[in-house]
Order: sequence, then structure tokens, then C-alpha cells
Amino acid sequence: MTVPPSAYVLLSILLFVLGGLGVLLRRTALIVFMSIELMLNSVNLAFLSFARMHGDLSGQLVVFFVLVIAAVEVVVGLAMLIALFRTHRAVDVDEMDLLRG
Amino acid sequence: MESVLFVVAAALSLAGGVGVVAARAPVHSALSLLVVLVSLAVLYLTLLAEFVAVLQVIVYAGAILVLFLFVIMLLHAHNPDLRPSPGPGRLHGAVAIASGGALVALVAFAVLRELGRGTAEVPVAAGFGTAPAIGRELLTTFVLPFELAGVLLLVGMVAGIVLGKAPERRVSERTEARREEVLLTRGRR
Amino acid sequence: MNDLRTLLPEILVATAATAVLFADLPLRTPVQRRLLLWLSLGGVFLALWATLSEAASTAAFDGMIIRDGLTRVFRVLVLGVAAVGLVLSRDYLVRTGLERGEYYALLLFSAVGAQLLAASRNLLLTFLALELLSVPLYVLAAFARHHRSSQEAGLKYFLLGSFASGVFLYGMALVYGQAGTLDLARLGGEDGLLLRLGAGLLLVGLAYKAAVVPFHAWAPDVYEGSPMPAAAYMSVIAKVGAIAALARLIPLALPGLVDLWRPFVAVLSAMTMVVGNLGALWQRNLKRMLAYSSIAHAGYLLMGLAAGTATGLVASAYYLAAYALMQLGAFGVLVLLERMGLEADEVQDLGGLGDRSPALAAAFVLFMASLVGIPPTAGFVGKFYLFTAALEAGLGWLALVGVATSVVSVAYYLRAAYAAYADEGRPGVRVVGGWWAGAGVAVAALGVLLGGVVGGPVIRWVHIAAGVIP
Amino acid sequence: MMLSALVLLPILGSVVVMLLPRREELLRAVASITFLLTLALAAWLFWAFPPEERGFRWVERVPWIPALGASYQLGVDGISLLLVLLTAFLFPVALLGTWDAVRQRVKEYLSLLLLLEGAILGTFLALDLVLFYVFWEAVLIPMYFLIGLWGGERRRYAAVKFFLFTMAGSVLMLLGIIVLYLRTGTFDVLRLLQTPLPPQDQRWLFWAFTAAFAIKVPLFPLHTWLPDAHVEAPTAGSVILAGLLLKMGAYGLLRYGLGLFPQAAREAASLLSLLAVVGILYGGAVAFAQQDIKKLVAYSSISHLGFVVLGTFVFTLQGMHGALLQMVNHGLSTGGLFLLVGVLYERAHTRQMDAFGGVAKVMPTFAALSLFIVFSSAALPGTNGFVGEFLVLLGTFRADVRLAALAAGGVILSAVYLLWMAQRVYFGPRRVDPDRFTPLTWKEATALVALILVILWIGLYPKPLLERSEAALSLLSARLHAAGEVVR
Amino acid sequence: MEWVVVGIVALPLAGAVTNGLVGGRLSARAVSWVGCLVVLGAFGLGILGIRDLSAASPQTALRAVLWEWIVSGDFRVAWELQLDRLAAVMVLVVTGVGFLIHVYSVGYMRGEEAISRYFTYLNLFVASMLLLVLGGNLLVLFVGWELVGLCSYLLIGFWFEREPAAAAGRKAFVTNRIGDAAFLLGLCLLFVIFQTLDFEAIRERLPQAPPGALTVAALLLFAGATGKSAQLPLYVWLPDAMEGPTPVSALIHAATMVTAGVYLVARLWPLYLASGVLPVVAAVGASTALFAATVAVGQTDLKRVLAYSTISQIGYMFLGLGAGSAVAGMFHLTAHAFFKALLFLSAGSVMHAMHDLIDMRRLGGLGRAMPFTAASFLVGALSLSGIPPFVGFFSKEHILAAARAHSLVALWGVGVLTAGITALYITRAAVLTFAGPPADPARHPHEAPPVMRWPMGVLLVLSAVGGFLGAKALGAPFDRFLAAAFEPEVKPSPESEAFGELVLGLASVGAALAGIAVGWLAYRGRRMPELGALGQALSRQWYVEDLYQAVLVRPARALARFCAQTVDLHWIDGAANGLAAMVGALGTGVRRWQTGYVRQYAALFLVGTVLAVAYWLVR
Repeated sequence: MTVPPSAYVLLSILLFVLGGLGVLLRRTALIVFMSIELMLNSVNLAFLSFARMHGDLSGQLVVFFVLVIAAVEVVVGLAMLIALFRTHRAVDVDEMDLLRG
Repeated sequence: MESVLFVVAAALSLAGGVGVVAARAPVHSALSLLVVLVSLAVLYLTLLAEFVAVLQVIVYAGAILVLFLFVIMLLHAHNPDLRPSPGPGRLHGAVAIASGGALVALVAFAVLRELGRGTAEVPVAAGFGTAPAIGRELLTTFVLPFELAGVLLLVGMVAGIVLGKAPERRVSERTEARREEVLLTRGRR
Repeated sequence: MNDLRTLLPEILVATAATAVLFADLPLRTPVQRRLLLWLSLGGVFLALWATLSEAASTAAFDGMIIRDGLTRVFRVLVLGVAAVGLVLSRDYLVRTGLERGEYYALLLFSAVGAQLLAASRNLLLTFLALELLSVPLYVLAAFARHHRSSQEAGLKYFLLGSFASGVFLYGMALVYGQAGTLDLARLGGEDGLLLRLGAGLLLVGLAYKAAVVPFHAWAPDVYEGSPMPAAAYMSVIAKVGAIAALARLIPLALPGLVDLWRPFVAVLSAMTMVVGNLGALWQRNLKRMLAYSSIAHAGYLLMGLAAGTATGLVASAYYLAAYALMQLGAFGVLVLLERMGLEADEVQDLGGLGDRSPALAAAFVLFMASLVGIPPTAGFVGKFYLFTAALEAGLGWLALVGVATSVVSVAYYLRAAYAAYADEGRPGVRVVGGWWAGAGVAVAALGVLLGGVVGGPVIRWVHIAAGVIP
Repeated sequence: MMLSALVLLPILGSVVVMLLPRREELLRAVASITFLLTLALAAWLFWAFPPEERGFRWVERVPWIPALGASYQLGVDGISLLLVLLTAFLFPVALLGTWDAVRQRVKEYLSLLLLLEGAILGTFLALDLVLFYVFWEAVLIPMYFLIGLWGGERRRYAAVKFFLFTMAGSVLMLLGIIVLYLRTGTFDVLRLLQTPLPPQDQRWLFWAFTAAFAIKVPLFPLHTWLPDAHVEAPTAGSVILAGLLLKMGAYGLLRYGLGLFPQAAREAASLLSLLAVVGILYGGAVAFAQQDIKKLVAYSSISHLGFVVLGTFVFTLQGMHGALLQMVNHGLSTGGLFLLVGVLYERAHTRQMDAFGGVAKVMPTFAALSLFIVFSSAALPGTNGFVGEFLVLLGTFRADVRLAALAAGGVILSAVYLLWMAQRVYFGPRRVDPDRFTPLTWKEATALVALILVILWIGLYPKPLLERSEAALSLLSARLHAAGEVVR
Repeated sequence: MEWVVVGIVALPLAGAVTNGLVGGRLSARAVSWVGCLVVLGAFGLGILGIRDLSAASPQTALRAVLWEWIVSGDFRVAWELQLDRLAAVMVLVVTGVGFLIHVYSVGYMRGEEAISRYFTYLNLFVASMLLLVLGGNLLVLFVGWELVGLCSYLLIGFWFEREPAAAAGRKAFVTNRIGDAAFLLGLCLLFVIFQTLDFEAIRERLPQAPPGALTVAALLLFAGATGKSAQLPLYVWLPDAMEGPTPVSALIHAATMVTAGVYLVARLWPLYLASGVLPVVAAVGASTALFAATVAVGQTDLKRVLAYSTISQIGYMFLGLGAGSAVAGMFHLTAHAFFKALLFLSAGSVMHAMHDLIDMRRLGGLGRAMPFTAASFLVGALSLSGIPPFVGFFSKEHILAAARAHSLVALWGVGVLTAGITALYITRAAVLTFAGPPADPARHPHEAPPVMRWPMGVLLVLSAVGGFLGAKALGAPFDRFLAAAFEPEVKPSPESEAFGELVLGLASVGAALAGIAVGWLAYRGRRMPELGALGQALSRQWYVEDLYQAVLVRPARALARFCAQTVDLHWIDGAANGLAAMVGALGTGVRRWQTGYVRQYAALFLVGTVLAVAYWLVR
């Protein structure tokens, strides 16, 4: 192993922030969801690199569970999106501005 | 060898990430995400996580991403990002990018300080990261989270059912219309 | 087997939830459908019994789970909240045509998550429990799925919640990177930049759940958009869960970083109290007002944790119980009203309540007084205890912020209480009543009053939670 | 048990009234009987209290919230005794004097009044700081609603202002109470009175407590809630507010400010007594410039309470004796003044002095009774006010001649504004409509006569009151002087 | 004999209570009977008391302790009454003149609706005045002191529907209060010095007292006296007090209450001797005497002339006291009670006849229609002017002699000058009212009814011959009776010679005669010589009232208004409201941040996260 773990972690934080920026900057709900997936993936990368660094398997197991959560969240999010789209034809997060103040 | 692989995969994943965030159409985002997922799977392999890498391809690329594409097809909506936003203004973008950069800088600082360039090679047992190893762990030490994950999936399912069901007009249209009127007038005050 | 027995309450509740899911299918007539609530309540009360009948402390699942005083206290809290949340929901759901087994099931699942948060000694489990707490709440928020505001509430909650989950996870990863373990008990001795970074992110993730400033922004919008009983429930249960997790996490994982996390939590607490109370000041929408109030109360709850002492923890736990009762009670009063078939959620809608239903109005005043912290209510005893803890820990300034913001809160709580008596009744508003919700409000009112007049025994019991403080 | 009965009786009455059906006569009867029973009990306590008692009598103690160290502890000494009697007396008078003034929501009204009485009695009787605070704050809600529901046009503003001001002060006291507990390990007032605190602790604890008390009293310049609250409150509310709520602050200063923190009190005395004097003069001056009778009376309260605070902070026995007596006096006189304003308002539906004139012509009996109360408030010798004011002046004179000289200005001012009011309302050409100015009802008359009889009693023979409080005050005074030695 | 002392106060009080409570239901006749008889009864008791006292040694006092009043530590004061010789004189004056005026009132107030209220007040006044006189300690005296003020207030404002009457009553009370505030402070100081307020005890402990404090205390009490006795600078209320019914003016504002200040100084005579403030007393008295006499010249209202005359004459009394002769002061007090009451009653008789017309410019020639009244007024005027053998001559001479004896030449000069001016203004008043042609021939004034006439007659006789009580030739029984009470009186300097006495005594008589001559010449035939600016100044009291208005009243009002409107509402309340508004604005701010855009919430979240992370890293 010649690539230091720090490189992996740096990559992961870059991806994490990229995903975060996606959430912050995009208005299409679907893209926002995907950005969140990106964030979760970056977490997985971090976990795996640390698992490798420590030679500890539990990091890999965490990734397994993160995958499950990612699936659940995608289901919930998309279901909500569909419900919203059905009734209001909206996919823009900025259109959700009834509730404020 | 590994470093070459790392550089290529990392570059690809970053490019894909930028693609996800910057693409105009959701489809392009989804495809970019696929690039990320696959290149990450490669990186996972270099990290001796073969089971996870496989899962990544099957679950993410195979299931989740397909679901995304499916919904994209279903909605085939216009792209709202092209219209002028009623929402947050220019400052918002600046703040977002600045704080994102700051976060990267902070974490990088910590990581570099803590881990440095060191490559403390940790010897690992044979079969590290393989399906049997993971499976054993899942059903012994991690049996409780495992069960919990099952419950969570059930919740996800229920959520899908509750939210995704076709609209049944049990609530009268009138009520709904009035409710919105109330909200709209209040929201604009 | 023994491992499972430690988890008996969670298992019972989860079983009840599953049972409700299945029972929902064949039950059709209104009489039959009553069984759904009975099932859910049965599960909750059995779990309560199971919690109270086991006194010994023990660990299970390789130390992932611990059953000690803290677990017991929070389990009782969660189960109580779930029970009240259930009875408050029933009449509303039937009235609005939303009554479906999934509602009860989701509510119960999230209760399972909250209970596990108190019991978990492993970050992975904490994370999963957090998700189990949150995901059903996203759905509950959006449960009135044809209402745009409910959809908006659900989506906002979900989006920001996922974002927060990501942050929490990244924190987990960094902590893991430092320590190589996710076992809280083994994190204790560690220190290092990654751990610190990770701890910060973990706290941020939990702060989000408790609606702590500046991670609070979702709360007003989500509560306002959610169906009334769902808002009531989520405004309490999320806080219970988050505080439980913090109470578990902080003393166990960060004993060496006291100097770091105490000021951190204290500052968060102060900001939360200030912003929450200021935000509530001009609200005309009661749900929104209660949302801001719940933010403010997150600040008060953090005060006890910021103290970091046994007193502080007990104070927070007691205040959590008081908060649960008064918040659920206040929402419960609103559940019993409606305006032209919609929720009666504006301050004006309370007008004339004193004449229409004196008991309900009196209860509302009681809840408002308790939220302000005026004796003789549970809210007062709780705040008293919290301030004691803060001052004891040398956080005089925090206590000062606490009392100052309490004074500010007088303005909006009393405006609402006042409206119930002084304002004209608004046309179209009526008291719809409901046996179940009425019972829920009555229980809450009684609890608030008794907690203020004879809070002694409760506090003594809550003291068992203090065992986690070294 | 006696004292618990005293506190619980009105609270129980409140609950009973709340549960009874909405039949006005029944409700009023129950409330009146409760008030009278309470009065009888208080009178018995007063009669049975031995004058030589230095400490507390009839102390009862039950553990309450052991985890907090709080207990339910009541007791009465020579200081609180007078205020208890005043409380028990003023409520029935206020109810009687405003019998017909409240016609809406009689049930809630009576219930709140009863609740208020219980809480006020509790405040005076509590011997545990937490319990004290509980009662102290519990007074707020009923008073808030009394002002807010039965008040005048700006009742909402006034009620909230009252609440916010008072609360702002009392939360500081709450912190003080807690810190005191952390330092001493007890909330028990009996033990705290025996526990000397280091001066540096006393200093800010004293100010925390004083913040609450000074607002409640109210001490200049924290007084601006009072005119609004008084003006907007219904008559009975004003009577109680002026007669009793303000006394809670003054009582707090005497019992806790001086009792628990003698050294700090000595240090603060010059500032506080100066503020008190400023309040005396300022309140009088502002009262003079008012057009609204009720506002005038409200500002006169500020002036009169200045005497109370002044007497408290000169630390001489006469000063404190006068302050205590002046608390009672102010309750009677100003309570009476508010009743008068209520009687006028019932008939004229205004409180602007311009609208009155020549009332003495159409209501001669009422005018005569009014003048009695006016002169009692102006401290005419022979009435209660003189005894109190003179003792305060004497006590002040012994401590600081300059303050006494300034305070004597208040004696002049009170005559100025009160007689000015009397002239414009009662005298001069008849401007009021004789048809609307119906004679006093016998209830109003009874209430006023009862007040006047007590005014004369205290004016002519205050000894029973003075001698019962002397031992307790001497003790306090002695401790303060001992504390002074330590400071020096 | 205690019951006598108690009874003297209790009888009028009982009359007041009776009339006050049930007077409304009694006939006017019954009310009058009750009112007069109780005072007569008190007079009788006073006679009883004085009989006892004259038999006993001069220092004897009848004492009655009723009950303990204010008890606080070392401060113990009881309701106690004491009747000694000084008090006895006052009791007789008060009840005697009081009784006469009560009787007079029966006629004067006939037809008045509120007759029961009138007699209630009047009886209450007598009771209060007697309490003042009989008070066994300073605090009880002070009670009476304030209560007579109350009665004065009530009686001035008796016709309260008249705005000026109500205002005058208030002015009287408030002005008195200013003096009383000083009085109260004096009481406090005395207690601090002596640890008691008891007259006897004070006298006993006097030698040990620190002189400086004593001076201050005496000055403070004297300030109280200037208020009650309408001396400079607090005299302003008395002229206005003439708004009250004339019998009231006669009783309260001439004969009795206003002389309470004199009585106070006499009562505390040993204290004043020891304190060294007698020159101040003399100076204030002399200047007031001259000042008020000049002002009286400029008045057109008959009662106001008499009012200023009263002020002036009380000044005389203080001059006597200040000159070291308490007896002289007290004697002039008594004499003044006679002749001034007579003058007032005569004026009342005029008003009664002229339907309350009192402006001298519109009176005149009444002597023909009302000979008895005119005669009464004349006797009163001569007595006031100090013409022998009327009572005023003796009393005034006594005072001037005291001033001479103590080499207070300037004060003596002032006294003589005042005597001249006094004669001038009273002649002016008499001439304008009774002499010359009638101002309004259409009116047909008639003499007062007998019930008013015979009290005047009694007073006429007393004014005419009462002076022999103090005549040296007859052994000065008044002096002898009182002198022992004032031990040690300041003895007149020995070198005063009989011849000198006579010459100098003639000086004042001469001045008086001159005054009468000037008055007669100037005003005869209802002429009103123009005095120009001087007349203006005189009629406006040398602008003192204007000065007070400009310097005290109006600034005080403006200050009060400023406090009420600017300080209280804008500064203090404004600060509180400003704080509330600030909090409110912050609340609006928080709401504005809650934009409803979830992306913005996420941004806030992210910023918060970055800050948190930075904290955790950097700390």
C-alpha cells in the first residue's frame, strides 16, 4: 500500500463537500437526492480507508449499514417527491416556500 | 500500481461528483453518479473491501441508481434550475462555496496533521473484507444492528406505501383548496 | 436469551407496530378499527411494564446495549410520550380521514428508535437508532400527503435530516479513524484532532435532531406543516432521543475533553434559547409558535448537559419529562379544536375558548404557564433544577441567559393563554372534542400540575439516570 | 396546621367556586364566606400571637422536593403577622366594595381572587425560599388575568407589562435563591437567618433579591409598570395590587434583603434609601401632574412606598417599625382610594378629573367618607398614615438627617396632590349629572366604613400592631447593627 | 380632676360626632343647641379647671393619660393631656370666644342647608384646638395642630361649590403643611436630643442639651409656627381663607387657630429661652407686623383688611415673645381674640345686612342704618389701634415696653410705625364702611338679629374694658397668673424709668392718633385717593404672592409636568419600552431568517457545522 490513508480521506472529504454543495446549490429535488447519495458514498470511502488503516473489519460493516440506510432514504425521499409531483407537479425545492417565517 | 489506480479512480470520482452537482439534467447527474459509484468501487477494492465493492455495484449502481432513473423517467419534469429562482440570492451561493471550502480545509488540516503522509502498513488477516468474514461478523457481533437494519427496511417499505400510494380523494378537494388559500395568504404577508 | 430480555421493551413495541401493520388490513368497521389503538397502547404499556419490572443494570450484545438507570428513565419517558402521542392522534386521524395502521406503526417504530438511543453504547447502533427514530418522523410529517404543506414539511424534514445524517456519519467515520472502534466505552481515553473533529460533527448531527440553533431551521416549517398530532409527537420524541444520545455519548466518549464540550454545549444552549424565544415572539400560528418554543426548550435542555454534572443530567431528564407533558398537552388542546374542518392552529382560533370549554382553556393556561416556568407547574420545577445545575457548574451566565429568555417567552405564551379568555370567538372554530385526546390532555395537565406541586418522588426516581456521570 | 389552613382555605374556595354552577348569588356567597373565614382565622392568629415572641410561631414543616432540598415550611412572626391580617382584611373589603362592578364571568373573577389571596398569604407565610418563590410567582397569573380580562381599554398592554416587569425581577431572585442554596445547602429560611454569609457572597445575592423586590415595590426608577397596571386593572384588582402585591416587595426587602444579607444591605443602604427618597418626591410630583384620578393614586403609591423603603433601609427600629406599619397603612389608605375611584368610575364611567366636580353636593356621605380616606393617605394625625410616616421620619432622622429633610417634602407633596384631586372631584361647581351619581350602595358604604374604622383604630391605638412586631424587628435591627460593626 | 381635662376636649368632640352622625336628621335648632352647648360646657369645665389652678402652686398641672399611643423601642408616646395655667388661659379664650361665635353663627348661618355640617366642623375645630392646647406632649399637640388645620380647610371650603372657596381651603392646608413638615423634623430632632417629647421631661433635661441642636430644633418648630400663624414667609394662605363663612374667620382665622404658633412658642418657652432664637422670632414678628399692616392699607375687601390686620397683630405677638416677654405675647393674644373677633363679627354683620357684599368701595354710610354694628366696629378699631383705655392699648404697650426694655430699639421703632399704620388702615376701613353717604341708596340694610348682636355685645365689653386685666395700675392680674408659668421670664432691664415709660408709651399712642387723623382726612366722604404704583404694590401685597407664583408655584408645576410627561413617559418608560421594542425587532429578525427555502436552511446548517468544527479543532 503506497497510497497513504490521508489521500483517501482527503478524497472523501472533497466528495462529501461536493455533495453538500449540491444540496445547497441545486433546486432540482432529484439532483439534491443524488448529492446526498454522494455524501453517503464519501462517508463509505472514509470508513473503508480507516478500516484498512486500522486493519479492523468493523469499518467495513458500517459501510454495509450505510448502504441499507441509503436505500431506505432513497425510497422515502423518492416517495415523497412522487407524492408532491402527483399533486402539484413540482420538483423544485425552492417552490416549497409555503412554510416560513 | 496502486497509486496509479488511485489517481485515476480518484480523478474519475471527483469528475463524476462535479458532474452530479453541476449537470443540467437529472439524467446527466444520474450518469455522473454512476461514474462515481464505479470508480469508488475500484477504490474499495484497493482498500481490501471486496465484499463492499461488490455490494456497491449491485446495490447502488444496480438498484438505487435504477430507481433514480426510473423516477426521472416518471417525472420527466422541466429543469427548474434554468428558471430564475424566487429563492436564496447570490450571497447564498457564495456562502455555500466558502463554507464548503472551509470545511474541506479544516478536515484536510486535521487529517494531514493527524495522519500525515504516513502509510502505517497494518497487516490484516487473510480474508479481510471478503463475504464470509463480513457475514460472520454480521451475524455475531453485529447481529443487533443487522436486525435493526431489517426494521429500518420495513419502515422504508411502509413509507413507500404510505407516501407513494395513488391519491385517494378521501379528503375533499374543497378542504384542500381552502387550506392552501389560507397558507398562501398567510405566507405572503 | 438474556440479551434479548434486555431489549424486551423495544421488542414489544416493535412487535406491536408490526402487529398493527398487519391488523390494519382486515379491520374495516370503525368499531373494529379501535383495535389498532388498543394494540398499539397494549404494546406500549407492556413495554412499560417490562421496563419497570427489571431493575438490575446489565450490558448485552457485546456491550452494544446497556440497561442502566439512564436507559430506564428514558425508556419510561419515550413510552409515556408514545402513549400520549397515540391517544392524541386517534381522534384527529379519524376526523380527518387519515387513520391508517401505518400511522400507529410508524409512531411506534420511532419510539423504538428513541429507546435504543438511550440504550446504545455503540456509535453504529446509535446511528441506526437515530435513523429509526427519524425516518418514521419524516413520513409522519408528510402523512397528510395530499396537503401541500404536509408534503413540504415531510420533504424539508427529510432533506435536512439526510444532510444531518451525512454529517453525523462523517463524524462517525472520523472518530473511527482516530480510535479504530465505534464502541463508546473504548473511545474514552482517546484524543486527537480527528476525534475532536468527529465529535464535533457527531454533536452537530444530534443537535439537528433536537433542533438546536443553528441547526434548527427545519423545525418551525416542519411542525407547522405536519398534521397536528404528528407535530406534537415529533416535537417531543426527537428531543427525547437526541438528549438521550447526548447523555450517553458525552460523558462516556468525551471524558477527557470536558473543557472542550462543555463550553460548546453551553454556547449552543444559549444561542438556542435566544433564537427560539425570539422567533416565537411574533408568531400568530400556534403550531409555529410551539415549534419555536420547542427550539427554545432544546436550549434549556442542553443547559443541564452543559453543566455536565449528575445534577445537570437529572435536571435535563426531569425537564424533558415536564417538557413532554406540557408540549403534548398544548398541542393536545389544539387537536381538540378545528376551524371549518381544518386545524385550528392560529392564536385567534383560541378566542372564546374560556366560554366554550372552560376546562380546556384552563388546561391551556396551565400548559402555557408551565412552558414559561411559572410555579406551581412541572415546568417551573424543571427550570429551577436546570438553573441550579448550571449555577452549580459555574455557568452563571448561561443561567442568566436562561432566565432572561424565559422572561421574553412570557410575551408570546401569555398572549396565547390570554386569547383563550379575552378574544372573541372566531367564526367557524369549534371544539370537536374527542374522548381519547381529551384523556391525553387531562393526563398531561395532571402531570404538569403534580410535577409542580409534588415533584419530589419523580425527581428522586429520575436520579437513577445520573449513574452515567462518573 | 393553622397556617396551612389559612393558605389552603382560599385556594380550596377557589377550586370550589370553579366547580360550582354559574349561579351568581351562590358563587358570591361561597366566595364571601371563604373570605370571611380566612379573615376570622387571621384575626384569631393576630389575637393569639404573643407580643414578646421574637421568632416564628406555628411553624410547620413537611419535606416537599427533597432532591432539591425544598420543603413546605410555613411560619409567622411579628412582621408577617401584620401583613397576613391586612391581606385577610383587604380581600373581603375589596370584594364588597366592588360587588356590582364585575358582572361578567363572575365565576372566574371570584375564583381568581380567592386564588390570589391564597398565593399572597403563602408569600407572607412561607419559610422556605423555594416555597416563597412559588407563591411569589403564583400571584402573577391570577393578577395577570384580573387585569387582562376585567381591565380597562389598554388592559392587554398593562397586563403584559406588569407580568414582564415583575418576572424580570423575580427570575434574578430565582438565581439568587439557587446560589444561596449552593452556598449554604439549604432553602430553610429559619436556618438561613442563622447562617452568616461572607460579605462578598452577600453583595450580589442581595442585589439579585433586591431586583425582584424593588420592581415589585416599586422603587424609582423601576416603577413604570405600576401606573399602567393600576389604571387598567378593575377596582378590586387595583385594591389588591396596591394594597398587597406591592407589600410583597416591601416585605421581601425587610425579611430577606435585610434578614439574609445584613452586610450587603448596609452597603447598599445609602443608595437604596436615596432612591426611596427620590421616589417619594418624584412620585408625588408626577402624581400632581396627572389628569386621571387612578393614575394620580397610582403615583401616590410610588411616593408612599418610598417611605416604606426608606424606613426599611435606615435600620433603626423606628424606621422599620414605621415601614412595616406604613405597609399596612398604605394597603388601607390607597386600597381605600382605589375603592373611591371605583365608586366614581361606576357612576361616571370616566376617571378624568375634568369630568368631575361638585360630587360632594350630590353624594355628601360618600364625600365625607372619601375625605377620611384622602386624609388618611395624606397622613393626617389621628389616622393610621401619620403613625407610620412619623415613625419612618423619626427613624430616618436618627440615621440621616438629610434624608429625613427630603422625605419631609413628601409630607407636603401628598397634601398637594391629594387635596388637588379632592378639590377637582368633590368640590367646585357641580359638573356631574346627579341622576347618574346615585348614592352609595350599602355594600360600598360598608366597605368604606370598615376601612375607615381600621384607619382610625390604627391611627389612635396602633399599639397592638406595634408591640407584636417590635420583638422581631428589634432582633433584625440588632443583627443589622452587628453586621455594621463587622463591615467597619 | 382628670375628668375635667378630658371633658374639655371630649365635650366638643362629642358634639361634633353627634352632629356629624345624626345631625342630618335633626332640626336646625337642635343642631345649633348641641353645637353651642357643648362649647359652653367646655368653657364651664375650663372655669372649673382654672379655679383649681389658681388655688394651687403656679407650676401645677392637671394631667390625664388616656392610653399608650405610639410605642416603638425607646420611643413611647401616650395620649396625654395636661392643663396648666398657660393652657387654661387658652382654654378660656378658645371656649369663651368660641362659644360666642357659635351663638353668633346660629343667626349668621340661619337658612343654610348644611347647618349640621357647619356645626360638626365648628365643634370639631374647638375640640382639635383644645387638644392642641391641652396636649401633654409635643406629639399630641401636633395632632391638634394638624387637626385644626383640617378644620380650617373644611371650614374655608365650607361653600365648596364656589371654586375660590375650595381653592382657598386647599391653599391653607398645603401652606400649613410646609410649616408642618418643618415642625415634624423639629419633633424628630427634639426626640433625638431629649429622648422624649414630653413637655415636663424636656424642661427637666434642657440643661444637658447641646445648644446647637437646640437652636435648630427651635427654628424648625418656629417654621411650623410661621405656617400656622400666617407669618412671613408663609402668610399667603390667610387672606384667601376669608372665603370661609365670617364667623369662621372670626374664630379660626383671627381669635384662636392662627395664634397657635404663639401658643407653641409660649408652651416651649424654656426651650426658646435656651435656644437663642428669640431674636429671630422677634425679627420675623416685627417684619410681618409692618409688612401686613402696609398691605392692609391697600385692600378694598373689608375682610381682607381684617385678615392682614390679623397677620400684622400676630406679628406683634411674636415680637413680644421675641422681645423676651411671653406674657406680653399671650396677653396680646387674648386681647386680640377679643377685639379681632369683634371686628370680624361686625364685618359679618355688615355682610349679613348687605347680602355678602364686602367690597368697601361699594359700602358706606352704614353707621346710620346699623348703629350697633358701627359701634362695635368702632370699639374694635380703637382697641386695635391701641387707643387707651381699650384692651389693645395695654397689650400693645406691654409688647413695646418689652422691646424697649431689651434695647431692641429698631424693633420698637417698627412697632410704633406699625401702630400708626394700623390705626390708618382700620380708620380707613371704618370710614369707608360706616361713614359718609351710602354707596347704594336703594339698599335698606338692617341691623343684625339679637342672636348675633349679643355675642358682639359681650365682645364689645371685653374689648373695651378687658385691658384692665393687664393694667399695671390694677396689679396686672393676667401677668401675675401667667408669669409663674414662664419662669424664668427675661426680666426687663432695671434702668427703665417711669417717666421714660410714659413718654415712650405716648409715642405709640401718638402714632396711632396720627394714623387715625390721616385716615379720616384721606378717606372721609368715601373718597379713595389714588396712590399710583404704591397703591398697586400695596393691594398686591408688595408682589409677594406674584413672586411665589413665579418662583415657586409655576416652576413646581412645570417640573411636575415635565416629570410626568417627559421623564416618566419618555425617559423611564421609554427605556423599558425601548428594550421591549428591541427584543421585538430581534424577533422579527429571526423570522426574516426563516425564509422557507430549504437550501438556505442547509446553508445555515453548513455554516454552523464549519464553525463547530473550527471550534473543536482550534481549541
